[in-house]
Amino acid sequence: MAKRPDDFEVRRQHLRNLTDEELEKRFWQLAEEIVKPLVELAYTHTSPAVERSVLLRMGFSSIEAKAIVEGVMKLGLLGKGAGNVVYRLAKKKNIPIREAGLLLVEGKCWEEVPGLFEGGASNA
Amino acid sequence: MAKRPDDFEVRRQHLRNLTDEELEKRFWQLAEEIVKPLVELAYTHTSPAVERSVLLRMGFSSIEAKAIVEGVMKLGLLGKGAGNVVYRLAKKKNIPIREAGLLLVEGKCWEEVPGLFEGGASNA
Amino acid sequence: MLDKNKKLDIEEILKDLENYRPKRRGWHWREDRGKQIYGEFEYHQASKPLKQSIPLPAARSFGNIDPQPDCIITTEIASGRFEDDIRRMRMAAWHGADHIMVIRTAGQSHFDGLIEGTPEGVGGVPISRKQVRATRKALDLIEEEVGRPINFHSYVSGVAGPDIAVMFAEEGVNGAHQDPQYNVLYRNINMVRSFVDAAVAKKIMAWAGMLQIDGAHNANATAMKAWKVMPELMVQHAINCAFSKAVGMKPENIALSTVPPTAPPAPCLRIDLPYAVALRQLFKDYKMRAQMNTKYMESDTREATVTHVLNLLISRLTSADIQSTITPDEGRNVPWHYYNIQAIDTAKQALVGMDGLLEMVELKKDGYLAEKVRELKERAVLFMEEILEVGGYFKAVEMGFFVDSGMYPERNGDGIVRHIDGGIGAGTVVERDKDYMAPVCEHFGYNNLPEGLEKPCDLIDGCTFHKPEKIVFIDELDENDNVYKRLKETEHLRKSTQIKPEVEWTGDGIVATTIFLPCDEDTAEAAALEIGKKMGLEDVVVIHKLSAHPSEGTVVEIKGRVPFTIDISKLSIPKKPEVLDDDIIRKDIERKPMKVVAATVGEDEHSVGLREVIDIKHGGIEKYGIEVHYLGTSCPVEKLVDAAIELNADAILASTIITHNDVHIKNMKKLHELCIEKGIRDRIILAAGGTQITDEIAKEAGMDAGFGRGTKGVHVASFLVKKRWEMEKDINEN
Amino acid sequence: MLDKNKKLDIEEILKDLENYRPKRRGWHWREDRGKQIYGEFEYHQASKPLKQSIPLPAARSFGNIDPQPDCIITTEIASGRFEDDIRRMRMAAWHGADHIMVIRTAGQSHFDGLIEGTPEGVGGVPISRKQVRATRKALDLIEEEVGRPINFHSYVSGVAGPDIAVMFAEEGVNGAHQDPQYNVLYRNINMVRSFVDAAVAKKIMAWAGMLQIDGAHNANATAMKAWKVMPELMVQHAINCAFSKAVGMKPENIALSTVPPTAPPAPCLRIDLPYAVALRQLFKDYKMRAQMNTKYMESDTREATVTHVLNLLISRLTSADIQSTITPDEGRNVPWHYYNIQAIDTAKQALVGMDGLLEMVELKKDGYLAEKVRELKERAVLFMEEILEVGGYFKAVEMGFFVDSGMYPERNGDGIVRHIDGGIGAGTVVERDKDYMAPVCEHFGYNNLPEGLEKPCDLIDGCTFHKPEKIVFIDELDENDNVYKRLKETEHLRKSTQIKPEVEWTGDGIVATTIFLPCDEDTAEAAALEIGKKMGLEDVVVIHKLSAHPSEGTVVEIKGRVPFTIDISKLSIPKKPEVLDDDIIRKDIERKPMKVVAATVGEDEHSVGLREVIDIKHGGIEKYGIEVHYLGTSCPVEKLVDAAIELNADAILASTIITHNDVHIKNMKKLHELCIEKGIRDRIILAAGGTQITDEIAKEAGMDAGFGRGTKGVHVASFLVKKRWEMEKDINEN
Repeated sequence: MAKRPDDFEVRRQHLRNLTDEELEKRFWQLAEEIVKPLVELAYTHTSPAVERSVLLRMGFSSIEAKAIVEGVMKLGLLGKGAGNVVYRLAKKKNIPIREAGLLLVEGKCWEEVPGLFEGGASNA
Repeated sequence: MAKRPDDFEVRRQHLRNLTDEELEKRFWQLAEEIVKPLVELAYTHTSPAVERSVLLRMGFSSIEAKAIVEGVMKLGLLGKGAGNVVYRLAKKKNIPIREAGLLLVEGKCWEEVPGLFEGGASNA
Repeated sequence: MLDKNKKLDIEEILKDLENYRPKRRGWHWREDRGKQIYGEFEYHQASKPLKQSIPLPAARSFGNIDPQPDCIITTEIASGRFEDDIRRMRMAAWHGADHIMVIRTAGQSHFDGLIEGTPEGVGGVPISRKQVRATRKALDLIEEEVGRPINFHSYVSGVAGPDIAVMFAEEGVNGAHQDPQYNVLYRNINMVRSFVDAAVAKKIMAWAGMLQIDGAHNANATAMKAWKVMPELMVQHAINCAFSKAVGMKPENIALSTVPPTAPPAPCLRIDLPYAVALRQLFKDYKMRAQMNTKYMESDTREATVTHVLNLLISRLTSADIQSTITPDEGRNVPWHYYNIQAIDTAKQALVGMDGLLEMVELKKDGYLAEKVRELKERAVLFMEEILEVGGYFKAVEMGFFVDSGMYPERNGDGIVRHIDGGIGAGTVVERDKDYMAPVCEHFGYNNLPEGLEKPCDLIDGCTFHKPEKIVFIDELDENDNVYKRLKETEHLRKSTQIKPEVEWTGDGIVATTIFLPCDEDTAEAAALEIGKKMGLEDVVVIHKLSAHPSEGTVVEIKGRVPFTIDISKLSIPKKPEVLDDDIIRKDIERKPMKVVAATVGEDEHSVGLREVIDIKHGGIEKYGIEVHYLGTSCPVEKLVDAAIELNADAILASTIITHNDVHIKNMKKLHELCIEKGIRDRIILAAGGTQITDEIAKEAGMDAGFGRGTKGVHVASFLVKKRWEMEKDINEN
Repeated sequence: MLDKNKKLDIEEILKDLENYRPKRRGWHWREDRGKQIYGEFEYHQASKPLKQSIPLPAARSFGNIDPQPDCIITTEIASGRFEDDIRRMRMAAWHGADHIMVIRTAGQSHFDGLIEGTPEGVGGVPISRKQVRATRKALDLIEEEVGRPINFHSYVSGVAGPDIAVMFAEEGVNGAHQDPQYNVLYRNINMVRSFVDAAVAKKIMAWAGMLQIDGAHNANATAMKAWKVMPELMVQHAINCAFSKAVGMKPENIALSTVPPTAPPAPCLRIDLPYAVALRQLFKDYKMRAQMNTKYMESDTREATVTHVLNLLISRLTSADIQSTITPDEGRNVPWHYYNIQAIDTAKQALVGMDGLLEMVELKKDGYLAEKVRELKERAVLFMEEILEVGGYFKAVEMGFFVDSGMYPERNGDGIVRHIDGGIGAGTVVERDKDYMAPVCEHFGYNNLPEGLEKPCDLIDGCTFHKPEKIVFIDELDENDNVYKRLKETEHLRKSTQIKPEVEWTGDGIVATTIFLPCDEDTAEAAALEIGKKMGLEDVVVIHKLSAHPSEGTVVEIKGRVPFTIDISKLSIPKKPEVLDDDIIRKDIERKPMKVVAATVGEDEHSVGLREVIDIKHGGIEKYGIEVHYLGTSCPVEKLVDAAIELNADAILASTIITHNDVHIKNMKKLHELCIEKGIRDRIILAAGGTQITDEIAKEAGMDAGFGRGTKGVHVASFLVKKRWEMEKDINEN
């Protein structure tokens, strides 16, 4: 930002007549306004770390989770959810979740993955 | 002093209605009352240290002052003032003060000292 | 249950770790906060006593009370080796810390995933599952030992925030720093990634009941003039609070990390107090983690301590839910064991000393303070207005709004600039598709789950939050860099009678020496290094120096390693006096009365120690029926002996503290010789006491016994009775 | 005028002492008290700056300001050898002390007369004329050096009070303790004698404009529970104030010696503050000498420091005309040089930090504080009422009214009892006869002087107060125990290139070592002694220990003597970088522009040091026209080198502070090697900086230079220019 002298007295004119309560209310309103788009962004997006955290919660180790997420990313399917990939593979092959994930960790079955989401697989 | 429980609440009854100012005034009145006889005592008495301090101020060393005061005490003349003794000796012999004192330090002329205060020597 | 007389057995902690589950989850505040009675004092800002603890040294004069303040006390520990840190945590807990914050190894925030195993850390500890679990397991034992739950805390940030949050939730970590702004500004992690990750991490933390601390205080440490960023700090706090709340955290689990920005010689209270007040007013629904100033710390631990007490004054003049501590050696090295203890003791001491301060003083409602508070708030509001004006948070960061060294709205043009498509992890965030799904609980954001589920993880027969047995534990990945290897290296110290000094790690051998040299700084520094070498120290380094005067002298502190170990089995440790049973003493005095004369000898007016040993009220020897004639202070030795003869006393107790030119020794010798001279030495017991007296010193000086610091009536009474038995036996035999 | 780079020449001070006269008489308060500007801060409770001084370490971050508080700061010095104390006074003055209090040797108060010569003292210094004159002479020089008058202070008590008062008045001593009650209660001097002597002494002190401090604080140190004697202390203060005023002292020259009676873990503010407020209300016409608590000091200097800051808080919440300091090592030994400095720095730091506190907070007018204040006053009034009831002060002392451990009117029966015809000097007081006469000035009491004198000493042609040439100076009385003999013994250290550590006396050789041992207290103590011996120390003694945990560890501090000296002529003292003239640097950059890339490397967010070296605002290298490309914090070494290549930079400046596992060294080596690898090493200058960097370390790691703490832009710019010259020369030659 460019240098600027302290023009507080000029800038504060619209605040000077606020009561303390009004000022505090304004403070929080502004804060909420600033974070609103950030919360929205987080709500609608995901990341490798987010997906790893899903896999961890599904009972995979960090090493396994990392391998699966990397595979999913390679296929451009992170937007489906890495946990979703494992879940669908398990369903499709009718094997336990962990078994399905480990197949992927071992580099197996990746060719089947894209198909999991074709043909209206959504909301399966 | 004998042991005594904290009877503050009982004792303070006569103080409780005093204003802070009155209480402080009382505090200082009591203090002055306590020290009054002590000041009086000091006004009317002397001590070896007091007399040495006189001799120091008259230009004697601490060793000289000590010797003179001890001699004066031996003669029971401390109540005259050790400085007074030296002063009168000097006057009597018409020698400088310091010379007179040193004579005493050397153990000389002590026999003349009692005489300095006989025969209405007071207020000489 | 731990035995306080036995060290933590690290191997035992590591055993069967794969099956260990933490005892509890969530944050724990101190219990019974408010009024507490400790000893003869009432405290108004205290909490429940500890079951076992180490009181402040001065507690000796107050019945060894150890009042615990109302707020949590934090200590930060992370030497790079968790197995050493665990021991330090135990020490910290005994001194009153119940929030242990573990710093991560340098660079961990750029590690895309979890670290596993137990590699050695640099500038901190690798926060791996194994390390966390072992630490939590040890803390579960330690909290039982001291009788108060201990909060374990680390960092949920970097490019693996959500991963770490899950692991922390699983492993019973109780609190964590989480603030996406920290990633952005100080770790150069892509900002989009940071906020996306943060939402998920925070949701998980919320489920685990973790307390969250934000990262705003870092702006203090980074800004050139820390007091200029106060308006910005309030904005950073607000952004993290509002964001956290929006993703599901309860305000009472959200803490602000706040630091008094200045330190003396600045007139710091005048700057720091308005800021502290403004924060407490604006953020009244949130918790305050009051941190101590680090920004202006030099190598002088005294100076740091004084500044920290002034920080604690701010806490007491406003409020603190958590009082964090900074070790006073942080300006010179990675904290050492005993400086953690010092920092904790300083917090405890100052907080307890200022107990109830606001009952006596109040903050002025008008004038300078109120005006400054208002001004800070307005500046913060203006800051946020401009963020929105320029197009929101990301735009503001791109324009370098943050950590500018001007006091907003003043701008100095030196803020930290980050770009939306820059930084670590840029381009890794993707939009969730319509059919995005995550079959786990506590997941934040869009989740296209099938309808009718009770909870998401029913889809997969339970996630680790509901079926912790599903957690996969990785032991070690690196066969060279791990805790077993390190333990092997110190086995000779841990499992033998050999010991070595340490400050961070078992057997590191470091000691510190303070040397005053009557010369200028440069010469003193060189001379001190030379002295260290001559003392046999290795790797001697100057860690502090302070000029007393440009030519008259300089104090230098050096550290170095001792190259040897000490065999404790070969040390002659003075035996603790064996104490007789109270009843036995009493009966023996009934059998045959005992009379004692006592005084402080020489020019010594310090009678407290002696009076405590005598006085019935203090459990002194009078309580056993021993008749004591106390002759007062500065008593000539002759008088003491004369009184003993006159009263036909059985013993003389002489107290002395002045050590100058060994006056205490001369007095003891004189006492002994005078008793010989007067012909009573063979029938009188002579004992001396004082802070500088030991049994050895006293006996050498002719006494029958000597008593040092910490002596109680029972020690002296036991000695008197036993010594009389001995003398009776001698008489009977002769 | 002293040269700050030369030590005080004690022989020079002693020379011609018989003819030395002090420069001034009377007490000196600090000047220009109130508002002061230091650097960019305004202070409201400060005073005139010193001409030369040593600021607090943290001043480094604030333009090296050294704000002086409004109140006098006291330090107590008395090692037994005044010739060593004088050097310590100079150090103390440079740190901000302007009240030097000299403790008397043990037993001097029972010495009936003046001590002469310069014998060595025990527990203090013999207050002889020679010692006083030499000290005042040195202080006269030192006060000129620092630019502020220094008050010299000792004791007018014992059985030679009037003698000492005269000598002090003659020798320019500026302040003294004088309180007959002290003699009576703690020195067992006959009470009649004490009051008679005191009146004369006080009158003389009044003439000399000396500030008087009373002795009430001793009741704190003596009473078992110091907070119980608060009402009595107020009575003692009142008696000495009223007595002093009655014999002719001005209230503004009468100071109360007041100490906060408690310390943590007691809730000390709640006890100490009401007491402090009550005193300031009752004694508003008098001065407050705020002393620090000594009563509850243990061997822990950290604990003492924290308690003292709380004491300073009391001073700032009420007032202090004189802030006395207690060295934090007083609980373990006779104070050492550097602990005097520590205590002074603590006072200065805390007072400046709390500057203007009462502008922001106020004492509550109602409730607990006000009630306690009132209660204390009433208790004191009741105490005095009972003194009068029983027949006055002497009777009260005979009945043991004083230093009873009950809070008056509670009585515990353990007060100090003295009899009117008992004690030292009993029976020596005689009534002045009608013809009593003392032909000197400023004599208190009945004096049968001839009428018509202008002043009493006209009778004898002037007393020493008017003709100081009459003062008789005694040099030495003891041919073995004197300063010349002692100086002879240390001549080899003072007049050669040999130096030795010291803490009290030239060449005492004492150093202190802090050792943490992973074991219980008893073992640790024995092991620490053993370690001290193995380090070659002699007379090793444990001076402090603190348990970190009953079995996990103990910190032990030992002291011992090093048996060797260091020849400073053989030390390799890193040369101060020779700095080029600003103009020369600027011209050389004009001649040929210079481009530099800079960053903190590794995982280091601490950029302040580097930014100060760069920034034009801080006198950094930019001000010479050097073009700096700052790459920020935590910069990878690769990035730094790439940027240097891209920009064709002349130099790389890398800053690093983390020392853990020698990361800083690894990073420097990496930088050097990468430059070789990329083929630019021979044409690029590499420099590293950081708190743990030295030129030596950096060069070993492949840099061209290293810069440590305290580096300024001019140092780096000078190096860069000179190095470029060198490289140009090399190129020309090849």
